[in-house]
Amino acid sequence: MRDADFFRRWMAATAAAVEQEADRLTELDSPIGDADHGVNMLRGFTAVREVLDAEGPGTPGAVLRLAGRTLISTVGGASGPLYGTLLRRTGKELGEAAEVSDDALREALYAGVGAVAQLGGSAPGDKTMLDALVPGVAALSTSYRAAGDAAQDGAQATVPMLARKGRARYLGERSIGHQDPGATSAALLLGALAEVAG
Amino acid sequence: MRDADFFRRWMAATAAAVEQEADRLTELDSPIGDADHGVNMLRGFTAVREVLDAEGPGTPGAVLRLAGRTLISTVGGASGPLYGTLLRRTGKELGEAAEVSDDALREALYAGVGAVAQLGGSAPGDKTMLDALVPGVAALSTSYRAAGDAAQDGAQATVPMLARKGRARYLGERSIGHQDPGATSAALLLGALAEVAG
Amino acid sequence: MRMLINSPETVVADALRGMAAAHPELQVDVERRVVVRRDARAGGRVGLVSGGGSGHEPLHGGFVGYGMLSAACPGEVFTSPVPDQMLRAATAVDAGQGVLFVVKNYTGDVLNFEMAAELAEEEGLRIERVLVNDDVAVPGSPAERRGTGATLFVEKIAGAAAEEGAPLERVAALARRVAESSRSFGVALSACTTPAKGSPTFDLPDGELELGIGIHGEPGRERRPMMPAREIARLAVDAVLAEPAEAGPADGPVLALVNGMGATPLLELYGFHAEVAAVLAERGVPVARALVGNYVTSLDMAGCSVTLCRADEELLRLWDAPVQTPALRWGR
Amino acid sequence: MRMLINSPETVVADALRGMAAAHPELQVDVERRVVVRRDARAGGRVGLVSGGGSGHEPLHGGFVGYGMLSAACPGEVFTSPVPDQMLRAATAVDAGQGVLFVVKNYTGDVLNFEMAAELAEEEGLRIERVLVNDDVAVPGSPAERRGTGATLFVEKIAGAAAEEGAPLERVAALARRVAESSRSFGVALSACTTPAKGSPTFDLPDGELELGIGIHGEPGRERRPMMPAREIARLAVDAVLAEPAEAGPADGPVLALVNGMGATPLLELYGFHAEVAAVLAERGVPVARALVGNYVTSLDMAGCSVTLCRADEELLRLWDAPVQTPALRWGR
Ligand SMILES: Nc1ncnc2c1ncn2[C@@H]1O[C@H](COP(=O)(O)OP(=O)(O)O)[C@@H](O)[C@H]1O
Ligand SMILES: Nc1ncnc2c1ncn2[C@@H]1O[C@H](COP(=O)(O)OP(=O)(O)O)[C@@H](O)[C@H]1O
Ligand SMILES: [Mg+2]
Ligand SMILES: [Mg+2]
Ligand SMILES: [Mg+2]
Ligand SMILES: [Mg+2]
Repeated sequence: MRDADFFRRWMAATAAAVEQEADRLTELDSPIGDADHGVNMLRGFTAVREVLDAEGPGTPGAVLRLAGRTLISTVGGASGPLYGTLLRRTGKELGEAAEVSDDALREALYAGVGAVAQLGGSAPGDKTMLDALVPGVAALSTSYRAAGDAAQDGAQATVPMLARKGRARYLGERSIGHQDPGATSAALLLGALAEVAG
Repeated sequence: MRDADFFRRWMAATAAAVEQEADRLTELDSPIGDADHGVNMLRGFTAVREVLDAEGPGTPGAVLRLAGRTLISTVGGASGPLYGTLLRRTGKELGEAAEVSDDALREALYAGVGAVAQLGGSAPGDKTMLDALVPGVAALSTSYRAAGDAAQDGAQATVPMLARKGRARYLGERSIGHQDPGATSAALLLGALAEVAG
Repeated sequence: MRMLINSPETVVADALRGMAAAHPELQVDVERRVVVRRDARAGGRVGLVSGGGSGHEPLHGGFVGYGMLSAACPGEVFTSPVPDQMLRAATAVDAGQGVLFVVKNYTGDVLNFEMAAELAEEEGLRIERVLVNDDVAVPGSPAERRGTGATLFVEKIAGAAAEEGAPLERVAALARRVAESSRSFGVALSACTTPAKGSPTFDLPDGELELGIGIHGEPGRERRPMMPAREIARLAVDAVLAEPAEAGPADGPVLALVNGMGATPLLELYGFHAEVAAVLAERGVPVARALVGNYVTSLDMAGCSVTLCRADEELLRLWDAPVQTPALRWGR
Repeated sequence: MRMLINSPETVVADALRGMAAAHPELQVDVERRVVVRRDARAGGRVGLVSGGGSGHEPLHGGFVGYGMLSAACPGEVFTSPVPDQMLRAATAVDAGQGVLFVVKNYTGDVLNFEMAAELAEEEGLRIERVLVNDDVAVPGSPAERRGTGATLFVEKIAGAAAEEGAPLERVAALARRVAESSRSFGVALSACTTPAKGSPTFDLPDGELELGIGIHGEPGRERRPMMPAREIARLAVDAVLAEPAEAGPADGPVLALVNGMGATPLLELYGFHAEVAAVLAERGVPVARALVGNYVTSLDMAGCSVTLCRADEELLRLWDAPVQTPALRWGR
């Protein structure tokens, strides 16, 4: 069973990974986007870390809902509402329980990823964060480690894709050959989960 | 004795030299000016050539006065009024004679250079066209060839000077080490005179 | 990095402090990033709120004032603002007549304004939205096109209607009509440099240009060897005319915006406008009004865009109506 | 060469064709290079004529219109116009009340306007001249200083006086008072590229800036490592304040122009203005009016300048008076 502290550590580990990789995310967002994804994620997860420290929500669901709300209020861009919705929806699924099982978390993340797809009107193969989130969350049934790896692979698999959503789409054929920044940050999020799950 | 045709050939030779050296004049005007001297001179002397061909003035004085007026009407900048005044004043000195002696031309050019100094409020040593015109016209008492060479030397001698007139002055000490574009074009003018005088 | 800034982190806040200092007629909340017309609520008018990433100045903050926007929400550079900003702006300008959100068609802007609209409606405000999607360079359905220069037309004309006291439905309908009547195409002669990245967003060798760029430093659809202004104008105008507007008289006169991307000198932009006007004349498209300048920019990008709006008498009348904002002023 | 032009030779003519197309209220003689306000002679007012090299747009053509210039004479890029242009402009605007020439202090402008004044006087026109020499970066006597940003103040305020029907002597005296009350300092973050040369006028490595630049792509007095906007503002403002104006109340309020050199984004310029305003507040100098934007430019140079004019009540009233030109509009 995973308690609120586990979720706080997940968010902190994500914040650390984002801090580490921020420049790379912005670099990736440069040829096929607008060169801000790293800065966006860093601003958002720095705020998430601060707000979690300050408010210390007591349940897994409350941690994720607060993190999601914070992302929505601080990130902007496409990734703010999308990641915000991912965490808010996952948090809603987890309800008010003080501890949640790995199965419950997996189910909740499924719902969260579904909400992202719905909000973004996107599907795997569109060269977006979903290309890391969907295989990553699917691999949770194997292990946290597998989920992190699958997300990573999914991010890499966006390189040859033609973008059908987000800014990269404006480039048409020229979007091919570049890794999607959002898929890359999604792999950080699931990598951080694998890390704190041990 | 020199007739109108000699003066027309002088102007044509100047135009040819300016055409040849236009890029270099603009280059020289770049570090210590505003990168237009070559274009200015080219525009002016192209117009001079055209207008002399079209109107065919019949006396030495008329050729230079028309050339000077044309420079004033087409060049702009500092060099337009200065070169325009040089030729107009020289042409006025030559009056309406159909042919003029080399002595008369030298005297007239003295007056022309004086008019430039007066209009520009400048003197030799200020790092301007006067640094080529003054030694060049002085050397006319030796030969046309000597005049061309002295003007050339005068232009080169502007390199170590601190500019006290024109745009180069704005640079203060940083004007040192660059050859003055106007002195360089003045050497072309007197070089062309040497050329047509044979 | 050649930037006149204190730090990449403070760019937007610093600019807002500068706007506050330069424009006492605007109420600039630097902390919360909302620029509001001081008399926004005074007339009992419909509120007009727009916003988007920063880096497109004078859009949107420079268009707040009499006859145009009631408020603007600047995001980080090239990053849509957050719903909190739009909600705050809507609340600040609502005079009971409802609020129209002018949204450029980007995933981020659309999603954040959507969330803001939900929150505002929960607080009892009436919200309408208009989507600006004029950029014909983007392939696919109109719903996928980006919003660029037409935003200025929408904000000016809807703002004039709101100023006249038109109700929300009519202001929104007019705004949609302008959006549907407008098409744009942009060209880059250089990339731009965002403060966060500190180097050009893409590599454009000297002697080449990008066709079909957006306003966020994205490269375009195609790279070509440099061309004379005359040919660029022909390409841009023909690209715009090839994509028939959904609304507006098909062969009526147009409003033309010849827009600089930020670093193209006005001298060049006027020369380009001469070519745009010549191509339009050749194509038999009368230009009713033309606006030439840097209005919807992309930081320090060199380049330009052409926006045409098929305008009937009513749109022209509203275009000509008085406006008084930092960046657009006439008739008053 | 990243330029939106047809050819270096046609840049000025092309831009004038574009101005003609965009501004039907102006009479643009493309061939003879004169931009005249259509109603220049209608009011029986004093004529106000300015001009100079092109490449500083919107200066001067963008300032022709109600309450400002009667006519402008654009020269080639960075090259003073020729006397024929000024003579033509003077003749076109003279309504019997005489004409004031506004001349930026450069050898070329001074000499060409001088010749034009002689010619015009020979034709029976009354001509007065005002020399603008506000740039404190140039060492030596005030007579040697360049004319830069203050030109806008002179043209606006003298234009307002002329519009009110003031006689030539008074318009000229006011113009001189504004010139003597104004001081400027400029900074470059990049060189500019003239169409004729096709490459930057000087070499400025990334991470360095030039202090004390003019508006013709000349390098400045000194090169320094890049600084935050806050420090650049302090340097510029202090340089301006260190050189006391010859006229104007020594501790009165100022008109402030925070001017972009052409390629600096408005986002940065507003941020810079915030710092300028802060330094002025620190130094106890009240800012009565501020204008922020690209007004006196140097093609595609990145950078900015600060111009301060010590203004009494009368100058402020004339500054606030209505103006309606392509680039400056208010109050009407
Ligand atoms: N419609 C969408 N559905 C899912 N993900 C999306 C969508 N649009 C964009 N994204 C993701 O968002 C990422 C970009 O985020 P970011 O750069 O922060 O925002 P913006 O594109 O507004 O600048 C993309 O790389 C992509 O993974
Ligand atoms: N006051 C002056 N007296 C004499 N020559 C001058 C003066 N001012 C400028 N010049 C000459 O003019 C040249 C510059 O000409 P040009 O570049 O065509 O005009 P501008 O300086 O107006 O751009 C200088 O190199 C210098 O030789
Ligand atoms: Mg992005
Ligand atoms: Mg020059
Ligand atoms: Mg963005
Ligand atoms: Mg010049």
